[in-house]
Amino acid sequence: MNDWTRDEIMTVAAARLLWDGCVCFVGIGLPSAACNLARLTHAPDIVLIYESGTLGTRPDVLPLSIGDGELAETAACVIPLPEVFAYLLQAGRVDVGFLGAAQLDRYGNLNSTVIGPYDAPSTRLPGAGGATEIAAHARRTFVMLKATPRSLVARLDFRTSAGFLDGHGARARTSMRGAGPQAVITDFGLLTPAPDTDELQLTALYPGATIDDARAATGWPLAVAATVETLEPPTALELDTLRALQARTREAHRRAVRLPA
Amino acid sequence: MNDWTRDEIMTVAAARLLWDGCVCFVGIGLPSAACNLARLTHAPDIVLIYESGTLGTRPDVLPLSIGDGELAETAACVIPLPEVFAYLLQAGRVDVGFLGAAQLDRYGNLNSTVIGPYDAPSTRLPGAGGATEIAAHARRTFVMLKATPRSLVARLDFRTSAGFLDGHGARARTSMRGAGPQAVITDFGLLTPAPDTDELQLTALYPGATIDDARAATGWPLAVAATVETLEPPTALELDTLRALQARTREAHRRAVRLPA
Amino acid sequence: MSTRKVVPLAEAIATHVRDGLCVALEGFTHLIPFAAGHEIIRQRRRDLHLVRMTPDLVYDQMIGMGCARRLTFSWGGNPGVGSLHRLRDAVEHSWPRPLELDEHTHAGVAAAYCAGAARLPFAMLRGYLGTDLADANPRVRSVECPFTGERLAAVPALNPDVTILHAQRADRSGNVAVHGIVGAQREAALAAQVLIVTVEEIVDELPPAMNAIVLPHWIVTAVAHCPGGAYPSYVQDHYSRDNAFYQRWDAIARDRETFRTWMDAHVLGCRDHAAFLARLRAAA
Amino acid sequence: MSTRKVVPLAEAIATHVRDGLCVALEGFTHLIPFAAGHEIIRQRRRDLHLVRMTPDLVYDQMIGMGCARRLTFSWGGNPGVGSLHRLRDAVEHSWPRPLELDEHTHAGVAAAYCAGAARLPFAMLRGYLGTDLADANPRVRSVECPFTGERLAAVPALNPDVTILHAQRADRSGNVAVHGIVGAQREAALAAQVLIVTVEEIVDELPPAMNAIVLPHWIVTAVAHCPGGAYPSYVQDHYSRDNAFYQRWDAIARDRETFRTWMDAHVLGCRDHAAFLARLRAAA
Repeated sequence: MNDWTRDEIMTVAAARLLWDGCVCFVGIGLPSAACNLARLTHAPDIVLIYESGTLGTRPDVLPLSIGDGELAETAACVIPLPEVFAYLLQAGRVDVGFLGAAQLDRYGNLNSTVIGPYDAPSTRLPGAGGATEIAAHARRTFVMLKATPRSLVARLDFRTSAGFLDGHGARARTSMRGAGPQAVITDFGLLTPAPDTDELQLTALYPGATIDDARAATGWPLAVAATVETLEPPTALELDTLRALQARTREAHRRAVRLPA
Repeated sequence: MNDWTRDEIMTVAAARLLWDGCVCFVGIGLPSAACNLARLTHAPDIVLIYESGTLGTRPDVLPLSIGDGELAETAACVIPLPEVFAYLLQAGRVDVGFLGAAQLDRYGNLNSTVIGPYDAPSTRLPGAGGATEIAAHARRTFVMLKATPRSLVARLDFRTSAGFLDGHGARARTSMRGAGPQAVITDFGLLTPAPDTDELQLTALYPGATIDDARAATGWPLAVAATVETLEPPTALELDTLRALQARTREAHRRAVRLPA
Repeated sequence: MSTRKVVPLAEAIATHVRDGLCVALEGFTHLIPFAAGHEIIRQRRRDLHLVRMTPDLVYDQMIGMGCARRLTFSWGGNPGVGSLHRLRDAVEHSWPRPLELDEHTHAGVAAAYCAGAARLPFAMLRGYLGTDLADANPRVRSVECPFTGERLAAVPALNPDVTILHAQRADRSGNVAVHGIVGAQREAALAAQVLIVTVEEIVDELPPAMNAIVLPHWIVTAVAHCPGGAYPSYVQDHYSRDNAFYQRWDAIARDRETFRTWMDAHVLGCRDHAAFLARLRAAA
Repeated sequence: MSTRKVVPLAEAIATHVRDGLCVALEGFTHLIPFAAGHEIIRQRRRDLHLVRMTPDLVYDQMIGMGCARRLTFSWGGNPGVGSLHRLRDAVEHSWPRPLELDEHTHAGVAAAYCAGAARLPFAMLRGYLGTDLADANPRVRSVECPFTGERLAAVPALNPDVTILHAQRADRSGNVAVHGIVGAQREAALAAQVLIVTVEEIVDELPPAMNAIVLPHWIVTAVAHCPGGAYPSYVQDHYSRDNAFYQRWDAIARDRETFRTWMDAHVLGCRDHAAFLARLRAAA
């Protein structure tokens, strides 16, 4: 029995992929936790950008929304949203973009738009938001999502964000400048693209997870790298820092807001 | 003998064309004097925009340059220059634009680029600056220039800014939304476009100026309106206000600047 | 003349927001004009074309109350919580009426507002690449660079008939000052035919700040004094986002009945935003 | 690592401004980087493609000293005074060498910087209408709106190899804060491959200001401490524009000999900008 949760090890695994000083386009949820864990541990000078226009923000608690006041108050500066997308993301100034989705396919393409046909969906999802252009323009992307045969699928219902398209260099032949998804952080371990085919393959497992766990959670025949690394378990520092951050966050979000008079 | 100078009556005549609350795109020189005279007399709520991005500025002295600190310090706000041209001027939010030039033709087209051929000019002039888009997008423009047969010409050496093009509705058939030059303020009086042909004709004279003065100063056979109004001479208030403004300005520009240490 | 710019919110909505118009209530997480949205619901506007990057709770409420015919948007969730159930019900089951979607990405809507503000007919971006979005939306096309021949995505400019914002303060002549997270508020404001701004305070003079974000009075059509007008979103330096309410909304909106009951009690049943806030305070 | 961002001006110019590059010294009347321009002259750079909306005295000096091969600009006068005589001499008589002109309007250059900052290949605007400018410059073309069919002017994006700005202050990690008239400084900075900023002061911490104009350290290549670096233009809240010098320049630059003599004494003859200012103070 591990002394960490699935969310915790996913967050730690993602944080370890970040380096000090990297310019990181952060999403809400696990990516936000991972980026701030990195900032509070090995990457104190990481530059966190939230699409709300808060640059170089250093939140003390995790935001619930992408635009919490905490982000503006602790930012180096706040700029208009159109500039975030045109002058920073599209301009190629973002090193790492984080993505999540409802569905992922073997080439790292993502669906966050609909389950079922677009015009008559069984489930209407939130949609693209910033994801489509993060996927295209960030120098590299990391995808975080929980693995089930319904999320890691053989075929997307809708392609909201481009990974490697149909693989085999298809992405490199487009005008997209970002390198695409370099890692998928999921709850058994990491998937990374194979050099020639661009197909995602299992390259690392969390302690205690098995290749069979991975295969069982994947909706396509999962390719497995020749050597599959087993990741180091979260350190005490990583777990303590993350849990303290989460505790501060729960406390802050529980605090009753004084209604404006 | 008049008790006012040519510059003074041109400035007063231009100021009288402005109304309280109008949004005015100001150029340096006589237009700047005219706009601020209007603000200090009959149009206290005129909105003055200088292309440097200073909006709603209320300078105590006239700027020498379009971007003097005085303009920023007395502005309602200062915005980036690209927004001035895209979001205010191009968007059609400017009521009045002032223009000057080295050459003007009978249809109010302007040259501020070259005398002689473009590739081998006898005189290289400063060029378009903001003029071309002011001429196109301001709801109306007023042109101020001193009349000589070399400035009011039958044929421009280069068209920098569009007036009525070849006249007879030619401008109205373009995508230009502004109404074009509605008055030319020059040193004998005012020229305004004839309704049908768009050709500039003499419609008002300063006290003491004659139609012959106007014809002598114009490089094409000048059309004269059926009735030519004689403008009221500058009032004591107008002259006192303008001269006080000019005196403050001379004094300010004479003041020696402390060199930075 | 300029003093007439400050009017009651109900009057501003009655005068300018008419059935069938294209209306944008902007503000990215911060400064969302809830009071104005509620007043539009109270005045029972119909067939609106709503535009907002993130519909958020304010449009979930307006859509659920049947105000909207069409929605231009780029991300339709409850931030950090999950679905907008009323938006989903409209799209998945046409309740209370069908909703046409004009769906984009954040970058696309942002660029379309900028083009609208500049009165250009379209915006271009390196966007919608390698996705099904362009196929799903005929309003996403492409344009060729006349210098390099490269093809870029093109979207039509957004020019709302009415844009509504909430801001910290305005002066009596209608100059508006905003600070904090601004999203695409300024561009949405400049792209509009009519601009209505609700504010926390009306002041005699705005704090002088050379490069501050100011919407000058000659851009602003009407200003309404509306303290708390962005609640349950927030106003930097006035009150913070009620994250707990955003979480509670999930349960309220999940079911048609509980939604209608809540809206009847809190919006239709309240004379104005002050009454709405008073009712919530009483319940707290 | 970030501390290495603060370097002497001479080192920043020597490292980044090489012969033949496209260089933009921006700042609209305010914050014109004269110290950097003088250092480029001292280091005898040649064949530069200079970009500036308003060449102003700084480019009159660089052009007269033979640094430039090509000029992208939109208004080439001495504001409120008259001609830039060195620019005119280069265009009219190819002295000291021929100068290619890439001539635009303010709106065109501003849009081209914005496109460059967004890494789009071109910018579109409703511009150059009914004029000879488009015929005079093959880099002014047109593009058709894929929705309305309307034709708009198109200009290629501006992406200088090096943009140089002057600003009020920077911190030690290279974050730069600017206020006052900003012109197209930010867009020119974001469009560049390399960004060099000279500043009046280096501070431990920039004044906190949520919506202030900040160029973050990860956009800035090098910062040089250079008090008075914008003289004879000005720095809001530090020193004002020396309008008298702009007027005096007319006589200095009108004649090739007096120009060379002045430049030899004040620029080539001075070790750096501090020496230049000291010399002017001594003469005053």
